[in-house]
Amino acid sequence: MSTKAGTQEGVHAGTVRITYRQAVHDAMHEALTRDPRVFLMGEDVGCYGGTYAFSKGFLEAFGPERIRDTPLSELGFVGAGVGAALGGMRPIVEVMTVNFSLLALDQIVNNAALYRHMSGGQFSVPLVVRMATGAGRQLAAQHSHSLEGWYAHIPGIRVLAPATVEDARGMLWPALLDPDPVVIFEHAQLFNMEGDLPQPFTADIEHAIVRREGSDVSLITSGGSLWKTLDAAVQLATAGISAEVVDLRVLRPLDLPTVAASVRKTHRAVIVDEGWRTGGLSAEIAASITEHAFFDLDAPPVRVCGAEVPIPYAKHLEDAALPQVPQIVAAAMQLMGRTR
Amino acid sequence: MSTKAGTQEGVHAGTVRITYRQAVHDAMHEALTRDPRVFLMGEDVGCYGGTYAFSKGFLEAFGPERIRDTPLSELGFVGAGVGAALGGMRPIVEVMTVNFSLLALDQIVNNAALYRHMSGGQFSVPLVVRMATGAGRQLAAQHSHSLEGWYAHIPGIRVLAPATVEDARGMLWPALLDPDPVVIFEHAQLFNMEGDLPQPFTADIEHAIVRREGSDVSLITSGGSLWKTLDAAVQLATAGISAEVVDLRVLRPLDLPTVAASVRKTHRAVIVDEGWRTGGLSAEIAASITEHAFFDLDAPPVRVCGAEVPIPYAKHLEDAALPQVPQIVAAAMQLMGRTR
Amino acid sequence: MSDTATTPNPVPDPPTGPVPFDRELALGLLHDMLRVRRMEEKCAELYGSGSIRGFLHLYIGEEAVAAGVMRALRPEDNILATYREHGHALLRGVSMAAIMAEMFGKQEGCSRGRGGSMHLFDAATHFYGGNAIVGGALPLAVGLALAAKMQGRQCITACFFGEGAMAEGAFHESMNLAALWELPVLFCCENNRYAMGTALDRSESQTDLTAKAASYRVATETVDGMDVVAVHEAAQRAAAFVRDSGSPMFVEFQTYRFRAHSMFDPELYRDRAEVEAWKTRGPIHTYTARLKAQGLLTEADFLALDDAVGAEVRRAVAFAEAGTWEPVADLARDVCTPAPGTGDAS
Amino acid sequence: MSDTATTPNPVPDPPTGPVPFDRELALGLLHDMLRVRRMEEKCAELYGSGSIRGFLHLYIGEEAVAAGVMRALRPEDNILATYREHGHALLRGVSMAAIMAEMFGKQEGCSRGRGGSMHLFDAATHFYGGNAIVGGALPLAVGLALAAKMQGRQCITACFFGEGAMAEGAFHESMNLAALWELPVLFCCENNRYAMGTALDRSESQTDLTAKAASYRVATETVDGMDVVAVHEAAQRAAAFVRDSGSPMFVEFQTYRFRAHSMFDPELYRDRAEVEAWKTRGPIHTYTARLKAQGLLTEADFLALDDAVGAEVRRAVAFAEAGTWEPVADLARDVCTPAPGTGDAS
Ligand SMILES: Cc1ncc(C[n+]2csc(CCOP(=O)(O)OP(=O)(O)O)c2C)c(N)n1
Ligand SMILES: Cc1ncc(C[n+]2csc(CCOP(=O)(O)OP(=O)(O)O)c2C)c(N)n1
Ligand SMILES: [Mg+2]
Ligand SMILES: [Mg+2]
Repeated sequence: MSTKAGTQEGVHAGTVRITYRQAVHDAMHEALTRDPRVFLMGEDVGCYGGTYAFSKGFLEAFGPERIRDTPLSELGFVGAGVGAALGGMRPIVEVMTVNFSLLALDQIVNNAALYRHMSGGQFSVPLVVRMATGAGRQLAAQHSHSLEGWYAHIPGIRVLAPATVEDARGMLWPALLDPDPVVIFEHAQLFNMEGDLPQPFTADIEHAIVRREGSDVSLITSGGSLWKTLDAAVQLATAGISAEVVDLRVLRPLDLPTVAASVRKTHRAVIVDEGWRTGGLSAEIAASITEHAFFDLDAPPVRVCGAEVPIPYAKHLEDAALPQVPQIVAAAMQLMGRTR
Repeated sequence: MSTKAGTQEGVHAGTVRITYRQAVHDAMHEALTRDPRVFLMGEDVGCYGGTYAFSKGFLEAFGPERIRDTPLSELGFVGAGVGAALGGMRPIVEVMTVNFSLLALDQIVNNAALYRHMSGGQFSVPLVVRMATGAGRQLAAQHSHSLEGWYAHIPGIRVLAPATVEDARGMLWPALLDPDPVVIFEHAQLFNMEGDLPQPFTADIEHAIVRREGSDVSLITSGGSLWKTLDAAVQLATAGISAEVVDLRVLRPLDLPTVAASVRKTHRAVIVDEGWRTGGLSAEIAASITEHAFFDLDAPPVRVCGAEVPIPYAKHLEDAALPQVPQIVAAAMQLMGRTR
Repeated sequence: MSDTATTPNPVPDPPTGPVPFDRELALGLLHDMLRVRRMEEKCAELYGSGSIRGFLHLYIGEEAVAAGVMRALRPEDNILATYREHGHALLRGVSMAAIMAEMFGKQEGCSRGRGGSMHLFDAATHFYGGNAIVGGALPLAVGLALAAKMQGRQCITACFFGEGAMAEGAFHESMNLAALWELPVLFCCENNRYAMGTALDRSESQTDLTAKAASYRVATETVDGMDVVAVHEAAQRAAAFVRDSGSPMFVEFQTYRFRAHSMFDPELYRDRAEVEAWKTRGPIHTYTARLKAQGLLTEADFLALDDAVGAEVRRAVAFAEAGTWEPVADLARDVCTPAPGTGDAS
Repeated sequence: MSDTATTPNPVPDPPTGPVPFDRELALGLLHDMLRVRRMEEKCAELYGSGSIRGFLHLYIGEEAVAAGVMRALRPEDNILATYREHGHALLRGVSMAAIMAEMFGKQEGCSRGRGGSMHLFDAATHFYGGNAIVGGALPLAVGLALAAKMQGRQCITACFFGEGAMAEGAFHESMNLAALWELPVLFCCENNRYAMGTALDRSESQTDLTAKAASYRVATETVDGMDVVAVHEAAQRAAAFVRDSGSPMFVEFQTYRFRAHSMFDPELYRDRAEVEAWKTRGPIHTYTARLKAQGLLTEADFLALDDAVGAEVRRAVAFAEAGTWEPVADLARDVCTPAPGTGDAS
């Protein structure tokens, strides 16, 4: 599943600079063009042009059958996506944000994830569900959840968190090729971000990736927190600390070998996760690291997480509720200090 | 919140032997009798006598206004419970099982849990939601979830897992006194279990409890797994290993001091959790132990969890999918062997 | 717990009158109902003896619905049902042996023994289960119909559910989607008057279920679900309507379950007398009487048929008993599909 | 994207005719609408300058609904609304200053600055928010009404929601519960013809919303939501009905939003011309004209009123600007209620 991809004839190798929004757009456009079984369904994907403009122009290009605006019925249309997948289509269901996906969890857990196993292998559900996630835009408590960890708990689904334009561009197609359900989390803070898209780009939905090499401490993160973590690594470098940054990318199944290899090298781990700390994905990473590399650890893994509060509207409070660069830096420094 | 309770006039101190079912019944009966604001609402709590017979006879005793059968509308009636709590009542909402609670999660997360904080402290939601949880009765994939860990992730709610008749009897009343939402998980495997109810009984919704003292290894668990874990401790004792058994009881907020104190004493921890391993409650316990007692640990905490599969119907497969006594014993033995 | 509020005459007269089908179909319908009945009677017995475990929801009393509807469907059609789906699976063409083995938890079962009573599946006959979440199959039905429509396939999707499911949000959202998008879904509501212990008028403000369904601008019909003739005729009309128009239709089958909701139900919510009254409308004996009156069936014919069914049940049980356990090593097989496709996106 | 399918004449004539209220009420309604309008115009400006952040959903064009309904409610009644609730909060009695401070994120705001535009709360006036999940407030309304009924309190619960919310399962389940249990809920559907970019006929198979609501056996009425006179009269009738009968009622207010859905909406889904046509029905200018025609208002009166409102807006902004930030140390305050009751169960 890890392949070089996306080189088009006549396009020379190199990079192009695009936004994350454009990357998601292009990935869907490619999928819709390549496979007639692919269609996009969700609230305002059509006439409105996509809540986040991911599907701007699609209605005109692919028509209302394949760019299907849905009523406000998250349970219904996600379940319809499961059904359409069972029926041989390759639906991309856009749930506007993870916050609204709570209404659809029954269909995701009790149908999409279970169908194959409980039917004794008879029925696969080749469904892709995409949703925006995360806080940081002052949208307050009901619109700022980070529940990737919940999804990563469910056997039978694959969970992706593209943090770069390359992953946003590359992950969709292999996700559609996966015969089982795939949930893709796109962090809303990234949509306007620009990045370099290599030509050809990778399309890997199986592995974590080291985004920055280092030797003193492993900073393990994913999604929207990647960029804060990379900033922290830069600051740490100026303080003489060499931080390795691991982007999980695939939240289920977790690529523990990559994580463990990094920690075995650095002997120290800081986990950065925007979600609430207790029972979040950060706990799994911390526990797994301990299980896989306990005797290599100089200190217990440290978690830098979202504060355990509903996210407030006021900017200074929202900022305080989310992991920030100074906290990541401080956590890594403390970890170094404590063991040096 | 930790008090002796339940002594009735004319009843002498001592114990009575009752089933878990009876304990839940009596706790609700007491609450309905003591506080006119308390009412019970859910599918088949009335005419049917309660799916699990918890409320047998209540309809006749308290009438249809207070023993309110609901249509099959989990989102609607859980939300109505939130509203009734906002309106000054003290609803006990019975969601038949955790499996169906997926349909109601939006109301629990986005309303019940957030209302107080996001209203700046103006509105509390004194709601109690009870639900059966767990596997072990050959009910197959859609009826065997253990999602306590998901609930334990949500700030703003308290999560309880009574594993004994005393806790089943004692926890409801303080849960109703809690001005914030409380979710109570009752493991379906326990309903027919008999146990000794002390007179007076405790009513503690804040603390974990050591169910068996030991010095070599801490076995940390909750709910339906408690009894398997206690059995394992007995077997370990015959092998000369002194296991301490900690029953978490309160899954949110976690009573980490009690857990850490045990681990600091034994230097080894086995976590037993029926839920899926990845991203489950077991991960939080393991991570927390590492954070709080890393340098006291002789080895990394070990998790004995449900296999990461949808629970199958066939008994031998279901048994294989769930933590069992031999596995707990083996995990503890291995932990001892490895470090001795 | 009387539901006189909903039906002035709660127990209508038993179905009578001539059976307008050719002998093959006429006897076929009887055979269908008998197969379901005898299989389930055996299941109840085997539950008592412990060979079948978990939940067991019997369809006894309601057989005319599955029998009448299934014969109106085509091989290419999709079917979805609830946890009370033994009859639907059997009459759709899943072998009794595979169903029985499933309930025994054997790997020769139609879901490898992983699903049990509530999760019968069969890809070959487009039988998409067996769903234990009330209302959980309705959105799937919408999606299957959508897929067929987008692929230009001429199949319809029949979804069975109880009247209790109609209070769920899933019903509302699914009806609206099917109607809005004009999808060929045949919504088959098996109104047996109770959802566990909750009588219809205690769960729905509107007890006229077709009125409720019609509010989505979906075509509707109400049928006596104890009369296999009426059921089959209505199902044929409805299937033809859905097939020809490509639009959904909602049919209410008024029926009654003779047994408890599940094997755990103390049946506190209804009078024995009510159950007995409904039994006078039993779909099998009333239909048998009609066939006999018409000269299509003799008592000897009936006994021969019943014997044949009895033999099938015995064979099914023997098959199930001889079945094998899926190796524990296979527990995690099929959580995910073994080898995902290649990620080549170039 | 035309919705001619739903309404043969999509833009009816502007409301006209005499205003049948005494002068105080007549001018009060104008004042109400003006306060909402001017406050929101200022909000839009402040959003542009960055003082207000996050999502901002303006009610501009729809003011007649909140104005006409709020004056039909009593102090003891409960109100719930959506993320488009500035007008409802203001006219329910939350001070403009507290609303403005909330949108600035200041702790003097009605939710301590934690809620922002979408989460205005006020316990004193029984204003239960401000809910940003579409349909999320509907079950709460059912519960609040249930509590009042069980407590024997004579209050009604008014819940505002958009027509888009009617496709949600939460709507279905809540309507059924309210009707089945005969609860005093006033369901106020603000049908502004679009849910973000989705026109009604592209989200509902049944676009006659009262027909849809009536399927729950709930009383219904449709009102011109651009006509504050019609709204107030209907709201009075409806509130009286709910109060007297203790039963729910559903009122559809046909209205239109003049602005984009939120500050991020490029409005690709509707023609400028459609918006302009609807503006001819604007609730404030048409009502002003009627008052003038009737001699209840002069241009000077209007200007004085508008000036007063302008001054209120300026005071509110000044208050918000002068407001303070909640200390970061208080971040976790009120996640849980500080001191739980005692556990004494003896
Ligand atoms: C979402 C959900 N809630 C509750 C249940 C528990 N339950 C199983 S069957 C049933 C009654 C369903 O009644 P109905 O839809 O009328 O079908 P019937 O059993 O009468 O065939 C209930 C409440 C469930 N399985 N799923
Ligand atoms: C459950 C849910 N799904 C999606 C959204 C995103 N969203 C916010 S407002 C809106 C449109 C709602 O339309 P309507 O109910 O008609 O109210 P209006 O905005 O027109 O006042 C949508 C889709 C949401 N907030 N909640
Ligand atoms: Mg029923
Ligand atoms: Mg609208």
